[in-house]
Amino acid sequence: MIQYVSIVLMLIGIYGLLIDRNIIKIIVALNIFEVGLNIFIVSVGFVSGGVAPILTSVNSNSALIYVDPLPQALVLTSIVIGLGTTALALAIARKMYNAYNSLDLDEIGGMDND
Amino acid sequence: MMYIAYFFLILGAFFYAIGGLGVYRMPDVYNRSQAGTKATTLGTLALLIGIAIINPSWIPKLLIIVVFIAITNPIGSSVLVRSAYLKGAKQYEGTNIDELKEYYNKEDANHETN
Amino acid sequence: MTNPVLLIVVPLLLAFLSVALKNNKKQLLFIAAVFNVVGVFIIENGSYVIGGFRAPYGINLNLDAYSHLAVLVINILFLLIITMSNEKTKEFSTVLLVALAGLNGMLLTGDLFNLFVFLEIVSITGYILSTESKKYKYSFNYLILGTIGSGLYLFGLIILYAIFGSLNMADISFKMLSYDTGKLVVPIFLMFIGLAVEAKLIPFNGWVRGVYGNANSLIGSLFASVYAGTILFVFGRVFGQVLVLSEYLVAVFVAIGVITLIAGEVAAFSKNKIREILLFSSIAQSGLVALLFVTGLIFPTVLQLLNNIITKAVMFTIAGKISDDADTDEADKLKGIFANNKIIGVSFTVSALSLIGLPLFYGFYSKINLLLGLFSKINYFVAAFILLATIIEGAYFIRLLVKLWTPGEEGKESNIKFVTDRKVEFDFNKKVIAFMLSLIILLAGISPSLVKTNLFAMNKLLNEENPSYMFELKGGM
Amino acid sequence: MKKNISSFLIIWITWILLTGININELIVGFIVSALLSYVISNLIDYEFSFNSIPKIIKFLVVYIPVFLFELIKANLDVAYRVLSPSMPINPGFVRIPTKIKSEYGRLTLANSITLTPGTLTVDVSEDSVYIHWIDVKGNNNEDYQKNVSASFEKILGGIFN
Amino acid sequence: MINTLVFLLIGIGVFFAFLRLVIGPSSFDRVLSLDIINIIVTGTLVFVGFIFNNELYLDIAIVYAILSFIETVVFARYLEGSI
Amino acid sequence: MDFNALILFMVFSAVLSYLVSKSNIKLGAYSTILFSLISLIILFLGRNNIGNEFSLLYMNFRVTAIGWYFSLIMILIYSMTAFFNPYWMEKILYPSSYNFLYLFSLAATVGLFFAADLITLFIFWEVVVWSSTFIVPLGKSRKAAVVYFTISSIGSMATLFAIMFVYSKSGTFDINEAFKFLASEPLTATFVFFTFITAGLTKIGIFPFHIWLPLAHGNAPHTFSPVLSGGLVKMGAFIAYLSVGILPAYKAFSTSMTIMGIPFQIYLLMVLGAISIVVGTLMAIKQDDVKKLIAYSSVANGGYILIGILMMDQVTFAGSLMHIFNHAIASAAAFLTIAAIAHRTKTTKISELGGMIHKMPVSYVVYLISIISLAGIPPMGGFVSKWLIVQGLASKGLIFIAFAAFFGSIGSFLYVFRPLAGLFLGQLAPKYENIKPSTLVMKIPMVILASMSVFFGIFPKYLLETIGEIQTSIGIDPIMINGDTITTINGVLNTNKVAAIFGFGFVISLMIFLVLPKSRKVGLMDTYTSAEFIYTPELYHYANSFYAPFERLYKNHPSVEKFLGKFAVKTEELGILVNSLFFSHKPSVTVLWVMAIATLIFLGGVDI
Amino acid sequence: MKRIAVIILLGVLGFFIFSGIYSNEAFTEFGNVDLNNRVSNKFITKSVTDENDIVEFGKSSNLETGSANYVTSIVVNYRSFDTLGEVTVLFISSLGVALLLGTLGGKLTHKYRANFILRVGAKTIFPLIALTGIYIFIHGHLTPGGGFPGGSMIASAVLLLYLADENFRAKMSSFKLAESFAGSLYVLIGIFGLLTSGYFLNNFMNTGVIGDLFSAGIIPIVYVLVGLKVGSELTGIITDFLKVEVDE
Ligand code: NA
Ligand code: NA
Repeated sequence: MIQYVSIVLMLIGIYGLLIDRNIIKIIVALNIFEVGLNIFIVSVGFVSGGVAPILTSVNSNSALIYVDPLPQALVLTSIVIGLGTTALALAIARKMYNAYNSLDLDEIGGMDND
Repeated sequence: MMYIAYFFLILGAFFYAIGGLGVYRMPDVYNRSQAGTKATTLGTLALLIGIAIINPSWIPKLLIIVVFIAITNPIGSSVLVRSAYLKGAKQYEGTNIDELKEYYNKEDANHETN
Repeated sequence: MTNPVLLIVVPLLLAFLSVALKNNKKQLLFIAAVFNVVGVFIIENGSYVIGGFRAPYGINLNLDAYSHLAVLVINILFLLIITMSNEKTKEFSTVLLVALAGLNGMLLTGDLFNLFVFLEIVSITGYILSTESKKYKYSFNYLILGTIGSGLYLFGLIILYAIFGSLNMADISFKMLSYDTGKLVVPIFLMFIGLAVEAKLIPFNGWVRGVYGNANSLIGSLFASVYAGTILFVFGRVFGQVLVLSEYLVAVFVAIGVITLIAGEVAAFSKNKIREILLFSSIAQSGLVALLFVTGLIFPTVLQLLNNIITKAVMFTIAGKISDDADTDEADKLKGIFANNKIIGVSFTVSALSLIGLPLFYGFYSKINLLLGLFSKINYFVAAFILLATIIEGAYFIRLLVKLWTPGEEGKESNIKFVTDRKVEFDFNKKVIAFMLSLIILLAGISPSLVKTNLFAMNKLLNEENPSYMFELKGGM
Repeated sequence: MKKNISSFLIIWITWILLTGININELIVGFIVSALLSYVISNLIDYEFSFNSIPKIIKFLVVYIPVFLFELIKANLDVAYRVLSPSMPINPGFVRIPTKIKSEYGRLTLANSITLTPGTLTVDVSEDSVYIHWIDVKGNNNEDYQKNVSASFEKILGGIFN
Repeated sequence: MINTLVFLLIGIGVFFAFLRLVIGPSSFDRVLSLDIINIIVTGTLVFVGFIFNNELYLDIAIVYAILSFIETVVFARYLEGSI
Repeated sequence: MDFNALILFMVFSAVLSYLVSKSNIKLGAYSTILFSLISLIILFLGRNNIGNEFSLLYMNFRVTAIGWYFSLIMILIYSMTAFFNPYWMEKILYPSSYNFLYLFSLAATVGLFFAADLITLFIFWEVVVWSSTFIVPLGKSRKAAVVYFTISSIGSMATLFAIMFVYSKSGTFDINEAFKFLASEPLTATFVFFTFITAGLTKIGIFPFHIWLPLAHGNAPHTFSPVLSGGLVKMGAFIAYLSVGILPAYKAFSTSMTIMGIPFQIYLLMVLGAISIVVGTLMAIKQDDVKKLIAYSSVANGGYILIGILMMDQVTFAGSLMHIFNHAIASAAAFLTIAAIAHRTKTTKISELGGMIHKMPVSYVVYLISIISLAGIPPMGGFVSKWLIVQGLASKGLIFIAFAAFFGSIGSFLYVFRPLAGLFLGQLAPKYENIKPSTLVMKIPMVILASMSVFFGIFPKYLLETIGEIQTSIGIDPIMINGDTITTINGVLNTNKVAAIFGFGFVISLMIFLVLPKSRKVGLMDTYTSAEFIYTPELYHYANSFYAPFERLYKNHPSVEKFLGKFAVKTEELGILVNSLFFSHKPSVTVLWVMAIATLIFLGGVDI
Repeated sequence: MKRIAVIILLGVLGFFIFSGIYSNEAFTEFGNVDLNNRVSNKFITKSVTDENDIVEFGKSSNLETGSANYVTSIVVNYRSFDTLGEVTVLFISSLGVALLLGTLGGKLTHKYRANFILRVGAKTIFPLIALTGIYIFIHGHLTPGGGFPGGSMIASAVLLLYLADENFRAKMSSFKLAESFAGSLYVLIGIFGLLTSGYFLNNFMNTGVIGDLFSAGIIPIVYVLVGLKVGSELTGIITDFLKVEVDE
């Protein structure tokens, strides 16, 4: 179920990319896509009945069933990378707004056409 | 002892419910904020007390959470309500007195910086 | 000290340091580039485990002859390009240091997820470098496409992980051998999209025109040469060596490659601006290289890839410098520009002729080899398409060269005094290195045995023991 | 220096609350707290005045119970208003004068007002607290103050001034 | 049993706050309801940790509380036009 | 001297010439004369090298009789034309590079003719193409260079495909070995035959590849047009020879349908040759620019040559080989006279010239001889070779082809006469009153080439003997010559008698010309109308609309140029389409493509 | 119309993605994963280089990686090279933001000055948030957390200060220095491992008893560095975004 949801979320992000002309909305759409992807990554590591992959005084040995920790590590990387690109995208968006005085890609397209 | 704990747990949850309901039912953003903030603060307090009773070893961290919520919750509401006020969010029709307006209109109040 | 990880981490260390040592950024960049060039000659082939955890559990670097050749070429070109456009490196020194680290990481890593990380690093440096032109809408486009592309790559990779339980290239490759790869169309194609965006394959490459078309001498040549080379080497690694492709996907990728090749050449044909001609030519070359890799030809593809990136390094540097100085790169406004810059003109010409694949230039050697390869695989149609592309390529490059060499109006006797009034002056670095590279192209063309003996030393690389179609020039009869 | 030490102590105590008592944690916490309090003093104008134990004790012993009582009262009030079908309200924005000078005193006052029945602090000035009041009772600011914050004002004034 | 009741009540609170989040009408209403939901979630995290007998949830709750506070402030300052 | 030394010498002479030019341009130009003449002598004296094999770098060579023959013609043309180089140095953009490319392309042609393997052949072929491509735009036209290169590329890529294909089947590049297996595989042979010969067709300028000739010949530097037309075109003939001589075409096609005994594959190309004759002739007639006119005549003559080579028999083949020589020297000489005129007048347009006979009588005579030879009119060499070709065709009953050849001969009268009248005869334009005759150095090659045309027209046996040896070397019965009488199945030609008759006629007409009274001279632009000033006196030049009624006949003729022009436009439009479809600054465009393609591919590759 | 077409396209695409994924038997249904088929299997028992049957909290000691948090053991040990890359991504992104926005010199002026409550509240709460951040990255091997969330906490604490006081300016030079120092040290630790054991980023320190603070070798050190670095970088990004254009 969660996997279906995550893929649908990715598609929603792509949908946003396809129909939005506003730069900020496109960035948001991209983030929705990434969220969907990240959920998918985590979902791939889920094990029914598995516990969070941290040894504690309660879950104290490796013989227990744990969920796959690797996708969780990967998703951490994915999130950070997404954060970095989003920051950069926003910075570019701001420069675009300064340069073209618009956030609408259709409007911007008409300017400095080369 | 357990029953006291349960009482607190249910009390906390009850105030969460009241908080949510209050946010839903109150007439304007200011009143909603009032209801939500108070109820959830107390709700958290009660809930955590309940848990602390059953699980005394958790008390230090629970204490941090409680203190933190008690400080930040009202601050957050204040900041939000002030923004709403400054932006002229709709007030309940029966709101008669407004001494804040005078304060913000005073020149030296220096709230609007540009 | 022969661990290739240093090629990645030393530039990275210097990148971090460069934030503190603001005033010596340029020197740090140069030091790193030289370090890596020296390093590529010292490192020894092998699998290098990081952190001490054996593959497939830990990440390992895979320095076989293939990646060795790749890092060799890429690092040398990187050094040459930053030296050629030395005057432009200051602002981007740290970015370039990170890029150098990332490029080496992409080439060396033996782990598909680690590849994703390095791909992102390199892409982000690309986005940043692309903003130099101040045409932000193109950078934005590049960023969005790059991100969605690598997102899809990751999506595909995670599916593979769920199926094979591993991220290690060799491990996955091995496990795929006993798997019905016909069922892996979705994950592999998703990964393909990710690399195809960066590798400039049609229709995944919408960003290329805006970004390449406005790049200056430094950034254009870096993109077209070092970045493009790296991504194609990686493409060859992933889709030519690691992933086992079903017949269906091979057909699909070859079709995409052919379409890219022809569409790229046709688009280049319709252009007048130098950088646009070059960028479409790059697109076409990417299509060519990608399809050859997918066809299973490693050796001749690498030869062709080298041809592309060495020549593009020269040509994009020159084109970028021209448009930096003359404020235009429209060939029609730059007629006869080489009359005053003969050394540069000769370098550009040699590069272009090599790219077309004319004899006496290195490109001929690679073209013959790839044709031999294709014919040995009975791939006549692809060969025919490549030759068709060569005709178009020849037409527009000759048209460009003739314009840039001969001033004056069409139909009038040329005379030197009609040279364009646009002042373009090339500095010493550019002249020397561009000329040196064109000399290498020429030498390698006249005496391919030079290339052959050197490449045969690393032949095992190419996972083809003594390729049967190797163009043995002497006694080729 | 005094400021640094007090902030250091507060931070260290917080650390201990977070980690529990353990020799390694204490050492690490000590280092962290020292560094952090140093950095904070550089980063912000950190006016710290919790520098006497009696004040803190007074705060805990006297103020907290009053506050808790008010908080419970407030919530019963909220519960009533939320659940009652007809809500008798007479909202308004009013000014409550205060004599507390300390920043932390005024902050505590403001927060306390927010958490007590029917009132919510919107802004604080040098000498007043501006609140939103669901059911305004009284005719002038002194009335308001008496109805809203008199008990807090008294205790907090004792602690912070 | 107790747990179910607790979850039920929490659910009611979140549900109505969420309704407000959806219907608004102003952005301030939405941010407010989000803030309320966040606080409820914080408490719920602690409660879940209590049920799983896993102290690690407390750390998560602390972080969550901090981030939700900052989120509220950011939204408020954004909505008033200060950033 | 060994020929590997010859090739090395030629390459180094190119480099040397470049270096000399860098210090002194004039000296560099003279060095091209010297070096090409030395090469010519070495080649001529080194005939004993025939049969030798040698290697350079990775290239393999084998000296054959026919290769030697072609090389000789090529070096002859280059060395004769080189005499003009010194006069063009200051008019050419990059004189040093010109000298280098001039000698370098010559070296490459010799390498081509001596190639022992297909790769070597292809390498030299392409080297000639690109080195000569870069000479063309040093003249007037960039477009010409592009068209020249592109059409050449079409040919060479097709040929490369054939080479690779043959290699992949036979495992060898050796020219003599590679094609052998085709003898028993008619279908494969047909494919290889057509692809391999394409480069040759483009170079000869066979319809529909002929369009580059007028462009390139017409716009190349005046000193290079002779080489292009007289020399380089002949490389195509060499490829054609390889395609029927070495590639066992007749053997492979022995089971094919035949037309008058010729396999249809070969006949098809002969038809193309015939069309080239007709098209070349027709187009030559309407040219105003002499250089273009001669270029079209080259197209027509290329048709003859191709047809002759394709026959691979005793008479026609010999005629063709002879025509290669005759056409080379005649067309080179004709272009040289144009160059000589252009050197003084700066133009090559008939409508801007006239009366040059008064200023450049030697050029006039040379031009007259050459163009007569080109047209295949007795008593010049061109007549003999064309006669042989027509004889050969007629003997095989190839009436259609023979008719085209005949048509070409008639048409050539028309195009010969036009420049003759327009350029040399008639009135001298006032602005050329004071021009000087061509220099002595220029006269040398012109006179030598013209003399050769006459000499081999009267005494063809010296040439035909060599050709006979070539025929013997490749297993064809040599042509029969007895003194100055050539005997074919259908007829006998005694060139001496023919020459005597024409000589007699010439003397008679000269006497009539001298005896009869001359008309009064009026200045060429001395044109008055009733008190109105004429703004465009050129229109009143009598050479204007010389063949007006004729030109009207094919005003809207279908043309390959137009077709290719449209093709180029379509390619450009396709490029623009590619651009607008795929390259947008909006990510949505690309993402849409990605998703659509992905959907399509999953549709085909995912099991549901 | 366009929207409907896009939705249909994506619907079809989604359908094929589902089919394409789930047609693989090896792609088990959600939750039915058998870790024995995955490399993670050995991460759980910490037996990539050692052989362990079972790892017990508070008992097992000197394991190949001492982190009680399995995710952390992957992030900072088994796949620490990824993490170095991840740090680099953030580093380069913040650098990019600085290159783009750093030229903007103006200071953000809040439209409304922060009210008293926020001003004082932020100062009060700041140390707590920062401390929590530090706590998180120091305990990354014991609790869910680590360098990245810890660093983000620190940066968000700074953000709070920005929101509360328009006169507040983070001393970017110090942050830059911290960033540079932390990054360089991370690499140098890796190189130290390479020099001592032949493996880059080798965990060259002893690992104690699993569950102790000092139990994970270089993990806490790396996480402190990562935390500092991430904190500085995010602070830099925030600072750059709060700049405004100066009219020229
Ligand atoms: Na990317
Ligand atoms: Na790229």
